[in-house]
Amino acid sequence: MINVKEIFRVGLILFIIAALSSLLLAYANQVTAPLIEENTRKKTEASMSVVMPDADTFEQVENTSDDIVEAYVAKAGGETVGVCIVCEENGYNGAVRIVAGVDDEGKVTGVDILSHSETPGLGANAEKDSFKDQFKGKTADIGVVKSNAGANEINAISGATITSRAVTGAVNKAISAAADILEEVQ
Amino acid sequence: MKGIEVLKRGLITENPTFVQLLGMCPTLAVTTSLKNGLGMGLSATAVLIASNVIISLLRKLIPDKIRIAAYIVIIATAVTLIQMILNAYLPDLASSLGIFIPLIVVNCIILARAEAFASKNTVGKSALDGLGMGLGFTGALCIISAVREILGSGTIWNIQLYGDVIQPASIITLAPGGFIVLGIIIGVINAIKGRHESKAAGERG
Amino acid sequence: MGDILIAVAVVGGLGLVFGLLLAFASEVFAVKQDDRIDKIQDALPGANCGACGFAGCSAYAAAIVNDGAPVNMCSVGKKPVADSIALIMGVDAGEVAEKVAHVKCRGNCDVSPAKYEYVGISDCIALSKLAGGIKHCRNACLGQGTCKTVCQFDAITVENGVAKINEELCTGCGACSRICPRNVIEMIPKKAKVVVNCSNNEKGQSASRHCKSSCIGCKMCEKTCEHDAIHVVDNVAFIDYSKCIGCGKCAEKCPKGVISVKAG
Amino acid sequence: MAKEIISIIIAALLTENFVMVKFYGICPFLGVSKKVETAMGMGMAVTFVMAIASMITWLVNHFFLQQFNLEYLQTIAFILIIAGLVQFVEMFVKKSMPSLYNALGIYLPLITTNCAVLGVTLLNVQNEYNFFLSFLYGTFAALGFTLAIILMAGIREYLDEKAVAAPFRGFPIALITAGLMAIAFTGFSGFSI
Repeated sequence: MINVKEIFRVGLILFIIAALSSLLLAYANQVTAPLIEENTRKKTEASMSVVMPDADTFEQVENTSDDIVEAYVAKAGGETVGVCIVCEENGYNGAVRIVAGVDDEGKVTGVDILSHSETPGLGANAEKDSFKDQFKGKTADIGVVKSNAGANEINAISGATITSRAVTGAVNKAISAAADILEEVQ
Repeated sequence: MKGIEVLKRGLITENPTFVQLLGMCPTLAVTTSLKNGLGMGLSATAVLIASNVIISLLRKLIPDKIRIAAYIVIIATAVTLIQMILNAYLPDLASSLGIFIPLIVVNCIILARAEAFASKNTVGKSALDGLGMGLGFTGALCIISAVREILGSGTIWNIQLYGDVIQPASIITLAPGGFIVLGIIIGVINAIKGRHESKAAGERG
Repeated sequence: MGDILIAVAVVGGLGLVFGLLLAFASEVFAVKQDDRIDKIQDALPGANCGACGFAGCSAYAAAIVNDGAPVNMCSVGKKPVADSIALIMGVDAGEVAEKVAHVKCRGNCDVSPAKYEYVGISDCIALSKLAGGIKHCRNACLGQGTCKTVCQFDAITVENGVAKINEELCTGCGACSRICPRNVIEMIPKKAKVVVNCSNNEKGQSASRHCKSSCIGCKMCEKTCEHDAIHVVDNVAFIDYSKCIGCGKCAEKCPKGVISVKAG
Repeated sequence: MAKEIISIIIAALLTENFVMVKFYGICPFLGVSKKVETAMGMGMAVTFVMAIASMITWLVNHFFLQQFNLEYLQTIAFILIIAGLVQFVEMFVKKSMPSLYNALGIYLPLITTNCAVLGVTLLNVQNEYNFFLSFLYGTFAALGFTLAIILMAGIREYLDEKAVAAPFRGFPIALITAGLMAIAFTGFSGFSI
């Protein structure tokens, strides 16, 4: 009744297809993973010099909390001028990874978006300077409002409150982590 | 069927978006600006050609029972591979197209073409079909996204159109606007087509 | 290298598991007799017109195999299709009852003038909702050609405000008859010789006031017929084609010329 | 925990409704929403597939992919699981519920490319839900899809297409209807516990 041989033949073919596919992907991953990491590092470095224009070197230091992904101490001529924190927060469509620069007074020097998968045209507008530059000079516990931002508040991107909140949340995490790291370094 | 006809079918007569109504999810999700529409369309075209060719090559080897599973694995592999290669060697392009690529796996146009065309036709024709359908998809996305960008953001290709004079209707870029714009565009296309047909009929009669 | 092997093992393993599961399921859940349904579906014209009385060609195909529906119901494909289905099913095809659409109205613009000027969309259903239609007779063909748009075979034209069937092109699918808001299109046997060309069910006086070529329900035809085949029901003549022999005597007697004998 | 469960349910059903807000699963939503009965069938099929897919993908992800740092295989592994499941369901329905099978037609195999299914499995990973929450989110996201498709079918059943201008009959009017429904759904945004 039940054709065992046929069942195994079909099972085997799908096995071969799946195995070959994953073989190809695993190989491609091995080849490309270091390159991708290199690209990511380069991008992070480039972003860091944008958010912390005063610094010339960045030294990676140990993470002080699980909230953040990476932490760098920014130096200008050997002198510590601040820290750059890479951290993530879930946005509308997944993690939004940002790098934030915080100077030694706890003020934000700049924010840049490293990666995200927000809705193009809406949440993706977080990449625009007009949004990112709002964070400059802000201190801990930044708030998000729809319009007419106050002293320590920023205006949300229209139609993308969740993304705006995610970026702000990440920046807030970065600010509090930066305080700890600065304390340790000094 | 001639090659040209295969192409024309994808572009016009069986346009995947306006006629077959396939791949609606990415269509509605990314057509908020012209740049996105074009990016998604071209990425999907690349994957469509690749998957059509591979599936057409393997069409005699894959048993009927597992064909969908096999096709989708092949498509997912192609997509992941393209994503990896872009990320590694063309990081700039990857950062502008990156977000669309994972969406392509679940674009039903790709599986639909694999199932309806590539599994029954030769490699050359399947590649052409992929090209035609892909370009048809791209064209449709460009039309929809241009309309939505102009009305919803007041820009075209990120260039400001009317400055502060007119406040654009941002609902057009949100979910409801996506549905409504697409509905109206298809309606208009139907109307134009209807006029053509009745004209043709008039000439005949 | 080890990483690659694990990757292959995991995804390959998934492939193997699902491959086996699917192959096993396809054996266990195999649907019998499937191939005959497919074959019949291929043989059918695929117009999905519903003339057979089923939801579409595939529903008809399934009904033939599963419920023993007759093989000669497809009036679009006619005899050749019935023969090929009969061959698949191994039965005798028999005769296909061919039908043809017939418009039971001659109330064109000359004999039944318009009540008002209509400028709305060209659609009978829309028109029928506006003050009871454009003609005085509430049963008359509205002439906007909704039947024409549903006809897949280009068999209908609208002439002088009344739909006209091209019997050579008509396949008898009945789509027009179903869409017509006035029920003015009747499906009659293709062999029928005598037809009634009116469906006005008003009493004689108002009927003739509303349309010059209306049946007035005088029952002259009923009295003339020797085969009990024509009757006045609801003030309008109606032919029972199972009894009509096509002698045409009723048509000769009709004072309004509403009954006619088809040419050929 | 209870609060988290309730907020997941609200988000999945209303505020982040898969069809109306997130644009997942539009093809079956438009294709199989002409009759309430078939819409219900489609909704149930999707719910079944999504609930099971959520569980299996969680297990595979947790015990294999994360264990061996194979996150880059997520898409291919998940889609393979979904495709296998869908085809299994297809065969099962064909055998035991032929009328439902006829009604769902080409859309059943297309659940494979119903982005809602892949979307929910990837979202489960992203949100770091545990086994139970993954199952919950999968089920309620699918029920949200079912809700939207049944509402849509209800509207389309009563919609007298004869009264619609000819070029807009069929899909265009359905899309516009969906747009109006989506506006209604935006009314839920911000509703949370």
